[in-house]
Amino acid sequence: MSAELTATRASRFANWNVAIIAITVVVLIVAAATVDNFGTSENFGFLVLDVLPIAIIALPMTLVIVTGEIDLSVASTLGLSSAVMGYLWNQNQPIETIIPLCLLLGAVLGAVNGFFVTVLGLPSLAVTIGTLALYRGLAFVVLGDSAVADFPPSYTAWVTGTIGSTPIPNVLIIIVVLAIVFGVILHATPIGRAVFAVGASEQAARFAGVRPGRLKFWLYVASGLVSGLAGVLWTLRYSSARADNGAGLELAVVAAVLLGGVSIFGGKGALPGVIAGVVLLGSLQNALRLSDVSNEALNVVTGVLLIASVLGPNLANRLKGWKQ
Amino acid sequence: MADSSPVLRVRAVSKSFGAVAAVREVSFDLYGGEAHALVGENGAGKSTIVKMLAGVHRPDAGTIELAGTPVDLSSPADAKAAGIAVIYQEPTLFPDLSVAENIGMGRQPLGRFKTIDRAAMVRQAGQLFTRLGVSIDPNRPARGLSIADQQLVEIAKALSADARVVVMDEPTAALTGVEVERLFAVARSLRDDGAALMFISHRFEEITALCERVTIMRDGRLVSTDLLTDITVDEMVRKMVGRDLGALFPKQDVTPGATALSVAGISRDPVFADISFDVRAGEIVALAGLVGSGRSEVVQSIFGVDPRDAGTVQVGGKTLKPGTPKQAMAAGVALVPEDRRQQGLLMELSIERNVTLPRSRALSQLGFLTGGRERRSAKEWTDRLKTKYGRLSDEVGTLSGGNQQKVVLAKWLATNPKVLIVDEPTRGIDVGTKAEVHRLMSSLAADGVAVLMVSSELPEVLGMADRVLVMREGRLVAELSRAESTEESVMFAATGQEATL
Amino acid sequence: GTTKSSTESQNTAAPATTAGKADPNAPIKEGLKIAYLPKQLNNPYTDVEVGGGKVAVGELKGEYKLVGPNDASASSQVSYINTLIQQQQNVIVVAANDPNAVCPSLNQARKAGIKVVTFDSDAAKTCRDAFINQATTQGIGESLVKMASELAGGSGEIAILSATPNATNQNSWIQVMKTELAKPENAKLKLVKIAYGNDDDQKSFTEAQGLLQSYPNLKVIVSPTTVGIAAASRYVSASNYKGKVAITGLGLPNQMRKFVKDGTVKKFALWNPADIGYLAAYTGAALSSGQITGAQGEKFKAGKLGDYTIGADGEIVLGPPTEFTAANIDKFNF
Amino acid sequence: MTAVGLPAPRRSSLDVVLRARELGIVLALAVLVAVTTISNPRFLSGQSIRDILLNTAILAVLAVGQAVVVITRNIDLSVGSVLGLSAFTVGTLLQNNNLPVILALLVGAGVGVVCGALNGVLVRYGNVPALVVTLGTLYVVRGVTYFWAGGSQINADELPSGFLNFGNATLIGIPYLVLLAVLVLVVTGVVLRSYRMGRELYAMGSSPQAARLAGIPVARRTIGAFVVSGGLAGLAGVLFAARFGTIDAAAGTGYELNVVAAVVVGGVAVFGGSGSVWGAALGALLLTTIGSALAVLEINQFWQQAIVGALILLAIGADRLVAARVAASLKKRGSHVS
Ligand SMILES: Nc1ncnc2c1ncn2[C@@H]1O[C@H](COP(=O)(O)OP(=O)(O)OP(=O)(O)O)[C@@H](O)[C@H]1O
Ligand SMILES: Nc1ncnc2c1ncn2[C@@H]1O[C@H](COP(=O)(O)OP(=O)(O)OP(=O)(O)O)[C@@H](O)[C@H]1O
Ligand SMILES: [Mg+2]
Ligand SMILES: [Mg+2]
Repeated sequence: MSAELTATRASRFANWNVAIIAITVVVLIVAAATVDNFGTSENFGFLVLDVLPIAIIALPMTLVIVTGEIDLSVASTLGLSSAVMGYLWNQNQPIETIIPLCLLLGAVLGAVNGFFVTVLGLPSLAVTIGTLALYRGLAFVVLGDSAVADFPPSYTAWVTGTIGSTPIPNVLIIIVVLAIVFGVILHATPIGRAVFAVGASEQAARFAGVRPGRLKFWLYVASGLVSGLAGVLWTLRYSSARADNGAGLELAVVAAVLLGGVSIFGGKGALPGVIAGVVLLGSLQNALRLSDVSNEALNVVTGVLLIASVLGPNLANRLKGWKQ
Repeated sequence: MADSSPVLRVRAVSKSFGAVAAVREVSFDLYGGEAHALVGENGAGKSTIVKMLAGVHRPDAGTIELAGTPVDLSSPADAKAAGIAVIYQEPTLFPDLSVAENIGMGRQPLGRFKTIDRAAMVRQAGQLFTRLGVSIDPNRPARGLSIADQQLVEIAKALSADARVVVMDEPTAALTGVEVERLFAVARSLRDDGAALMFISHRFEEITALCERVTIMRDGRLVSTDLLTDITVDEMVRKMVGRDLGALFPKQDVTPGATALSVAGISRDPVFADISFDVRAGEIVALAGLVGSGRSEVVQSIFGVDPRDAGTVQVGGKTLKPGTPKQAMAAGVALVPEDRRQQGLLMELSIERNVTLPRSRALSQLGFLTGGRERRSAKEWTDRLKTKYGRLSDEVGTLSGGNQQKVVLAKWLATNPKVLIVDEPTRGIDVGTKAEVHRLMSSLAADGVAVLMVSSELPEVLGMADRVLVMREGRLVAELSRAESTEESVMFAATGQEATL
Repeated sequence: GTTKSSTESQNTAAPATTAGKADPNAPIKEGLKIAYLPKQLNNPYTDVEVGGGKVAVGELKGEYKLVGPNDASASSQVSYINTLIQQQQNVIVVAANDPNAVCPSLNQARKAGIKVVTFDSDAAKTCRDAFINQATTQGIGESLVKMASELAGGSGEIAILSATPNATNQNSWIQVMKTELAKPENAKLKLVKIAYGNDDDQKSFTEAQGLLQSYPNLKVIVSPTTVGIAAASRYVSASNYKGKVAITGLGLPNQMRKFVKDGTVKKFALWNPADIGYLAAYTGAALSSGQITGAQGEKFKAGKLGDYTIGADGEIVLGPPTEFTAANIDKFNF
Repeated sequence: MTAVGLPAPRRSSLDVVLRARELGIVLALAVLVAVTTISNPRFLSGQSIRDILLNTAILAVLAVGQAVVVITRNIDLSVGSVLGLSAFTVGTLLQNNNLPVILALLVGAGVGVVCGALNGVLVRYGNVPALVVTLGTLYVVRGVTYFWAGGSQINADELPSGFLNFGNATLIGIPYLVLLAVLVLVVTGVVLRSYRMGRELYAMGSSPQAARLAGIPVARRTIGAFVVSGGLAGLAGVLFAARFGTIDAAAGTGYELNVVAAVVVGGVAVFGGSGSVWGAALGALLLTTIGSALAVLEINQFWQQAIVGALILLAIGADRLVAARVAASLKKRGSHVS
């Protein structure tokens, strides 16, 4: 039973990873050809800025989901990081200290998740729903209802700006660097091998000398750290620190990761697919908006894609099975 | 006693899993009022037959007839409805539900408005336990029951079904002699009430004690069906194995070297206590005992995947910290665990990843893995063990059981261990592979590796070991030299009573 | 390092200067693309506002467009502004969800030659060309306090049920209300709490409920937002508090008619929201055609509404709010 | 080893554990109410209790449905969106149409049943994990509602007064909404506890593999659980419409996490097989009461969410502790074999 299943699962997975990249490329080409102003360099900049938070948070999220866990608190971590940034700025702290502090805060928040999940052994879905509420609540406690603006223009301009006179947005550097870092860790280091091993079977990984608890703990720290960074970037991009920044982003991130072919049960996934998933969602949204299709359509498209990303390969397999 | 017409007829059924032909054209009949044994080596296809009778698997070919009419058992519900009760090899309880509910599931006594009559349900469970002569609280949850108790609940479940056909897949594997006797008493009364029993066991004394007829399988095929009065145990074994047993254990003689592994007074409450022994380089030491005697826990604790409360473990003179497999691995210990599917392999990952996982750090260059070295190393070791596979990137779950076991062995032999611990190294693998594994262990020992082998198969223990350590209820009760160890002496030590064989 | 105070000194040094000179006689261009970006879609008040805009754009022979997020967040608005820039609109009429967060994008739009008119909720002054103010902040604040005082009979506890905690317009009215309440003639009125319903019907409903529970002696709830006043009225009309607690504030006559008729609400106020959208379109068109630049003192004609003069900081005030009571409510339909 | 008589009938340890779980919530609730009442006696006034119960009613109905799904080791994230669609459907239907309330309830539940069946079929026959399916339908259903609503809103004055009265009217002092929620709770609770069908849901969540071997119709039950969750979400949509009177396409946005939180706080294990709808409903009541109490206690409303979050962590942490205790005690009592 399982032998049959697994045989097809391997190929199905590989197929989907290629398919999602192909679909993304096709969508980009079609959009550039048919949607006015989609292909402009300026729009490229907007597109990159729009997907920035999802893109970077999806990277550690991929690793977390590959180990079979989940982190729903990322958007709240982003919000708390943003709120603390605003608070400290109001306290007249130098931005040069605030930013590292916010990153540190993100890491600590991640460590709290990691503690609950790995040390206490609680289910990550429940834990991170709890911290989702807790961190968002703390963000409101820190900053209340106010919004902090007027961050230093040199910083805000960098986030919204482009490299020199090229049309390449500065933040693309961050995305690319992080993508390479996480991609290499996941696919070309012993840590990455351990991540897949833990996701495939925690017990068997332990029998091979991997320490699943420690690994997951650090992945949660990484997830928190990157979410903290996303909070900083969000704040600088909108030049507005608010407690509700990024609310609801967690589901979009999870959707992008799953769309990228990562199995919610762990053990399977590849970063290129996830990046394609992020780009696909972002560019669809952008193109639909430019063609005056309402936001609603995107909701429907996202949901359908998400289900289709798992259902499609399943059905194809079943059809193949019938033919045989 | 036995009716003249069979209650259930299995007619030329076959079942394949991918490339593995688990059952090939097997036919036999079960008669009411008769206990029918099904024997065969590990992987012969016995459980597959059981699962076809239970509606879990559908035969690829062949039919199953109940009271003369062919039936299509396409789901466990169908089998249940047809009056077939099954005790599976692995207990299948609902850990969150109470024992009484586990027994009553789907057949709960109903009260007013078709609500479940809990009191009656608990009473029924209690009555069943009384009949089996065990004291399990019907109200407690199934979670936390010992394997033996779980098996007893399974038996109670099958009893409660009042079935025409009762199929028991190794129900006694986890039971002690007294409980086996009780089970047999109940089984006999079922039989005398006219039910057809099918009984699977690796213990011939049980088969001769309970059954009237025996069907022997080998490599998925039917060898013969005989009346037990017409066949001796020796004949059964020969038919099962298909060759002389001696060839299976190619033990080479070696002179043991220095002490490689030294275990002193390790304990873990409540599983084992005060275990001390040494294994020297070049030696094969077997750890024998009944299932559940705590052998696996001991070796897992030595390797560090399980904690321990007290005691020290030294490898090559170096003391290992408890609870750190990594350190044990660094010191040259390798553990081939007993449960291949759960502990030994990552079924959904590729062969290559599985083989190289414990060495991913060693194979990396500057901390990076590009895949080439892993692939080469994986290829080298799988080839060395003559593993049959399509591509190295195939999921390991697609391999046959024997080849999976080879992958586990390759995974650990590649770490170049000084101390090799193998827990049930030949469980679920076919005859040919078994011999290969034994040859391999033998030659490793000859090369100076210290081998500690946990095995429930007596012939394997007797055939391979230089020394036999016997455990009973978590304690080391005997140490027998190769000369001293016989089936009788080992069984005596393991059970604490005269062996009935 | 760079701190808030060091940045502030830099910031204040760089006011946005509007280039070019106004030509009061320039003709209004035809075919102007005027896009409305309210705080969020699905809000009846917003619908009335942009409805007026649509009429005006029609009169101006322009192209009307309405976009907006489903959640009242600044980040989604920014994405829409970016899209509008790409689509090369001529005028963006926007109600900012966060005065600062939308700023960089609005300035990017202005750099691309798009005129930015804010309405309903202003953006920072440096990133828009004109702001259509429904009424002077002072006027609204005063009239809210006046109504509350009348309903409370001059003394007692009052509470405010506002929109989101950082809604610019609500906050400035509340500021004025506080100053008014500090005056000796209002000394007996006590503001006990400001609650926020986030312009979400259900949240406002629950908040109203919380207010009444916490303050048993509450006499008046003042809700300076149409969502809040409707929700609060609906709660009170069906509860034991009906007749004991008065509701007032800013509301839409169509939404409030039921509660005025059943006596829950005696009096509330509002300007004509459709006129705001209408005036915004004309202002945008005038800006885009070069008639005005947004500087103080410039004059232009806004269709049926007549002549308007730009005030300080590019503010254009629509006019005084209307008070609605059982006597006059049937004359209004919006 | 000798034969033993029937074990003396005594309180089942399982029941004690379950009861202990719910007892914890009841205790927390009692403390909360006591503290709040001491600081402001009006917290226990009739109107106040009525309001809390009314607010709980909708969340509780959703939580009951969610609990049924979670017990089978699945999850339904689409409930908020389904609630929105149902509320808008009913609102549109009733807009200036005086239909009987019962019809509205049926239509709303019907909308939910369709959504739930879709979820169930995708999970079961599409072999897609429930989290993925329902995250997908969360988006799709919300999108469909927005499409349909097109930015319009249905106001209280467009709804028949009979329907709105249903949202506020009471029977012997208890609001209809609350009665309906209690009815849903009791029926679901009894089915789960005392009917074969209900026990099979627990069995499926406890061990999916064993459930298959036990001949439980897993497909039918899975779909059934999603249909119940969907149907109750649909019903909650009608209650929402009746209670709040104003409906737009955004109704119920973000509810899913609240509902899951209520279920988790209520002691339903996210890995299925244990917990009860009573617990889930209590969880909903506790979360709602916290909200009201914080308002009354004059605690900054900004703390509210943080407290809810901390409470969820506390609840699952405590649950784990209790479970570990029970496991240890069961082990000690041990098998009779050794
Ligand atoms: N679900 C499955 N998928 C793939 N192969 C299977 C599956 N189940 C059994 N097999 C293979 O079928 C063969 C027969 O297995 P089966 O479990 O019937 O053996 P058995 O006689 O019961 O052995 P044992 O004595 O160990 O219980 C083995 O080679 C096994 O690996
Ligand atoms: N889940 C469990 N709960 C309670 N007791 C358990 C559990 N698993 C194992 N045990 C007990 O631990 C003891 C040792 O089991 P262990 O598996 O180590 O035995 P073993 O000698 O290795 O037998 P096997 O041949 O099954 O490997 C037994 O008494 C067993 O009943
Ligand atoms: Mg078997
Ligand atoms: Mg063992």
